[in-house]
Amino acid sequence: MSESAARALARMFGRMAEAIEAEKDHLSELDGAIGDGDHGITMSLGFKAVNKALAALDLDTASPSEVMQTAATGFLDAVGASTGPLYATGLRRAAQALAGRKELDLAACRDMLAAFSEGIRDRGKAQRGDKTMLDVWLPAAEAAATAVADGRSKQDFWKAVTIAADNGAAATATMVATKGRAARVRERSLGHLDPGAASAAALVRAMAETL
Amino acid sequence: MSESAARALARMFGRMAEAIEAEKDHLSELDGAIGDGDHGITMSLGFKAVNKALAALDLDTASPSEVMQTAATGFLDAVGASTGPLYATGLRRAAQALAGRKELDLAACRDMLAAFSEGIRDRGKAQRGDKTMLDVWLPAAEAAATAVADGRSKQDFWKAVTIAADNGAAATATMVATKGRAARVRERSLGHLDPGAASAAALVRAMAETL
Amino acid sequence: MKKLMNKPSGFVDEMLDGLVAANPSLALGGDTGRVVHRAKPIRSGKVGVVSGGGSGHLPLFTGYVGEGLLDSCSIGNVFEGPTVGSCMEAIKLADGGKGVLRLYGNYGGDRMNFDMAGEMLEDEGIRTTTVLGNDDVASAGPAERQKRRGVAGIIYAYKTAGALAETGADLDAVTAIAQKTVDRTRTIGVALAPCQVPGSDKPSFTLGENEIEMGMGIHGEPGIWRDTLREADAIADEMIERLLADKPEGAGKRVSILVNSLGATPLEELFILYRRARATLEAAGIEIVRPLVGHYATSMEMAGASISLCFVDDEIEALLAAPAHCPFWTVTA
Amino acid sequence: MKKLMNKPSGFVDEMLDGLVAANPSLALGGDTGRVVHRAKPIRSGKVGVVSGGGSGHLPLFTGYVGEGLLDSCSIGNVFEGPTVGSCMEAIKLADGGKGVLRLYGNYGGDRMNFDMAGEMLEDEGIRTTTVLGNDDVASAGPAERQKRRGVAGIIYAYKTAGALAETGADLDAVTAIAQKTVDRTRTIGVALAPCQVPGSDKPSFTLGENEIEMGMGIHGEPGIWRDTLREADAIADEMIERLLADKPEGAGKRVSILVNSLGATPLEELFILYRRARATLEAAGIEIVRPLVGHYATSMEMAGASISLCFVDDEIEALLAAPAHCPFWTVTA
Ligand SMILES: Nc1ncnc2c1ncn2[C@@H]1O[C@H](COP(=O)(O)OP(=O)(O)O)[C@@H](O)[C@H]1O
Ligand SMILES: Nc1ncnc2c1ncn2[C@@H]1O[C@H](COP(=O)(O)OP(=O)(O)O)[C@@H](O)[C@H]1O
Ligand SMILES: [Mg+2]
Ligand SMILES: [Mg+2]
Ligand SMILES: [Mg+2]
Ligand SMILES: [Mg+2]
Repeated sequence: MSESAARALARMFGRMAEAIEAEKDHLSELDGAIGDGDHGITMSLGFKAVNKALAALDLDTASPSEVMQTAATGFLDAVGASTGPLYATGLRRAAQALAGRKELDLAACRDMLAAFSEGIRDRGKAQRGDKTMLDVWLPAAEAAATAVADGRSKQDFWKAVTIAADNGAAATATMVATKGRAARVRERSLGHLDPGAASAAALVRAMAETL
Repeated sequence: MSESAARALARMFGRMAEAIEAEKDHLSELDGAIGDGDHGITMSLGFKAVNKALAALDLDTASPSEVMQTAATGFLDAVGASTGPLYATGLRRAAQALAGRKELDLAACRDMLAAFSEGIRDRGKAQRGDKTMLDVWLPAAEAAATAVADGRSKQDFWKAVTIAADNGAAATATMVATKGRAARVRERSLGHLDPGAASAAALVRAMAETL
Repeated sequence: MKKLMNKPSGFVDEMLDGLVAANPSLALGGDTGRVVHRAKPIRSGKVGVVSGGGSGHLPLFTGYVGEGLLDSCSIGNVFEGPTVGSCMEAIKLADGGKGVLRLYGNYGGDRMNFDMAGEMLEDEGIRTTTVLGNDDVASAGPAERQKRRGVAGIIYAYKTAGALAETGADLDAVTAIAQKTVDRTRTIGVALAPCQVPGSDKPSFTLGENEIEMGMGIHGEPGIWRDTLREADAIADEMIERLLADKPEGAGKRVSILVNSLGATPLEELFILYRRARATLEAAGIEIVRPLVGHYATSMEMAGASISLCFVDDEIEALLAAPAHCPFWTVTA
Repeated sequence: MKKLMNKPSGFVDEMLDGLVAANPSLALGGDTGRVVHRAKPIRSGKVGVVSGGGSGHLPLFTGYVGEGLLDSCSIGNVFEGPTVGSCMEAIKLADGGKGVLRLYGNYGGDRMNFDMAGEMLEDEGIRTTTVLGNDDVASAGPAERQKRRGVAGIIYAYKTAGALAETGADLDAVTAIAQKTVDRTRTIGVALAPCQVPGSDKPSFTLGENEIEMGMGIHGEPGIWRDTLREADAIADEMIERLLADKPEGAGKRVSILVNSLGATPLEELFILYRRARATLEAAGIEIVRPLVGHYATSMEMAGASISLCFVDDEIEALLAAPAHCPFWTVTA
């Protein structure tokens, strides 16, 4: 019997929390080089709070959109760092994109990724190349759109999306930060991976593993 | 033709300024060890000012007391450090002690030294053994009183006074400061000469050379 | 760096506890515990003026809550933006039914949080407007003024917006005066020594034994040049020159000046700077009104100073003179 | 240590220039140029209240010249007493024909200069009295209270004597209230890092990387112990304990408290100290009235803080509440 969409999303958030926990110290180290060294902590706090909020939700009756909305609120209340409003906005937009949907087919995943990345862009007013998490989320969403347009299989869809995400994260090492805390060190950010991009790539992999 | 008492005092202050100038750096060094390192500067400023004030005085008509009073005012206006009110008070008292006198005989010198040292004591509320200039001025005044009582010659008088002054200055190295800035370092003042005592001994020698 | 504190994690909350305990005109509010507001509830019909930002800048931001100034303030961790939740709570506590001005410094984190809070409160029917402090001339050229960081000069906008709001003016008028004040205010800072974020194991930046940095931001953002220390008069001259070179449109011949300590720099040095700045301005035919010299916007124990000029017009000058009272700034009629 | 200054020899005079230029209620007076007095001449028939001391402690001493506080103040070089000449000028400028209270800290240099000035002015027919601030409990035991140094707590006596003088009280009454206030005030300081006298090539003292000194004086005079830094609550507890152990005769259950920065220590840390001090006092059944937290008596960029308790009675409490206005302390009715 196939899992409900709400349960699948909840499992995805569980996997995301695990992935972040595994990367926690590494993320804070990356942030220490060009920011304030807390990115592992803020992400960990955020995804723990998301899962705590979801634990209180009745997944048998909740819609995918409600799961997303609950995750958004949980993240927002827990995280004061820049990632708080960024991810909370992404999650709220994803909730809107999923409104009325019962299934998480590839079109839904595409729309969810698109809404998510646009939410982050609208909130943070950053663009591709600014050396932020957007350098992961925007190419990932594009890859998803292309994969659906090209009629790819589920496996190929997620492969394309994770490759785009990983490439995007790696590319941030060649960029000069102009948004967020890392913008303060300007040129000195060159050669360093953006911590928000690194965590975003880990989140995309957690999605691919669970959806 | 013997010099007038007023001229003798003026010459004494001239010699004092020279003696201080010669010791200036040494005095500041002594002060640097247990105080704020400016004693050479404050004494130099003070005695330059005294001589400047005296230069404006008509020594043909001025009394010894007037010379002392002029010196007191000159010193006071120039010196803000502790030595300002201490020496100015000493000089004012000396002026009072010389009031009405025309000659600087040994009795006058004895009274002058007594008034001078008492003025410093009254102003600073210090006692012998507190590691200050008083450890020079008080024994010097006592030696003067004894020498006059014993009917000593002028030469023996000044010899006794300078020996008492030099011994007093040397003894300050064995004392712990309890007055003035050096009191802040308490026990750490042990082993160091008191700068104010060192300069006082130099002043006594200048007196002996000129009176 | 030695600090009088307990666990770093308690730094902000304990500081806020002490601040409101020592100042009965202030209260801590909200479920987040990160909102400082006037102890007296807002007068119905008064426009609210809200600010907020990271901790570590006292008296900024929370210290300016008071009569004729701010109604409330949301506070983040040291050098971090306030959360969306605390921004929402601050806005609600400043809502007297006539809308709320969000008046805070131009930093990405603060903007994201305040913007999101504003959007979420629209649903609850609270009208809000935004004015961003962007007075730091060192942080971008005149053509990119909208990108500049907000620093000490924002207190001029607190004062004018706060004073106008007390008169019963509407939200558009209060927003307009805040915007005009920001548009007419310029600041530049110079850093001598860094501070350290509680819990961090290194200072916010490093400077050589005898080195200073002109134009450094209040979180250690890079400035214009870094070089050996020079005399105060030369530093004041350069700062005033840079401020006058960036004179706003419509600027007249009257300014208010704020000579501000970044934290460790004592009043003595501020007055030495002020003395020269004043002489230079007067030589340029500019008259000073209502000078301010002291600790107005700091970075904890950072050493250095900033100079702000507010190029007043009659309206701004009158509002600066209006009575005001908060724990760190009192203007009597 | 980096300072925003020009030639060290100009430090004090340039600072004073800036101070009076920024504060039109103050004026520089006397031939010495080292007297700050109220710009408005003293009201005839009012008792004058004069203070003075070395520079480097702003707002102390000159910053407290103002309505309901001091009439004038003589200023020495950094950490040096004011000259006899400036003390005489300060007293003369505060003479309204009813006599002048000399109210300053118990330091040898200051005493010698003020005493001599007083004696010299007797000839001119100006009656003066003396009250010495000696609030620093770390500087001598209770039996030798007369030997104690005067530190931040003296501002309580400025406030009560200044307020009483404004009412037209006579010199004996003004002297008595100043003495009572001093007798009921206790202070202790803790130092974290030194300052440096302008022109000197070394700091006023040295402390290890992680070392603090309890009870250190404001010029670096030795304190009670030197040890590694501990948590703020533990430090506040010890300070309050030492102050309460030295409670003055007649002390009741109400105190005013002053948590003061020695210079570089920021407001954040002061509020953390205040929070704990308040809780401890309340636990001991002591009520706080009119708390003061900020920079009231500093040693330039020295890091550290002091806590003062003024054990008020009804008279002192009422005088602390009286209106007062100087550049650094405003009390409104
Ligand atoms: N305006 C923005 N738009 C998109 N992402 C941003 C923006 N500002 C910051 N970020 C992302 O946030 C990450 C830092 O997150 P985090 O360390 O949790 O927050 P903070 O910088 O507040 O400590 C950066 O690496 C970057 O990817
Ligand atoms: N109360 C006092 N009585 C007598 N002499 C004193 C007293 N206080 C200080 N002195 C003397 O003054 C000397 C220091 O003088 P100086 O360096 O010129 O002044 P300051 O300490 O103000 O810098 C000391 O070495 C000591 O001899
Ligand atoms: Mg971070
Ligand atoms: Mg952070
Ligand atoms: Mg000296
Ligand atoms: Mg000296």
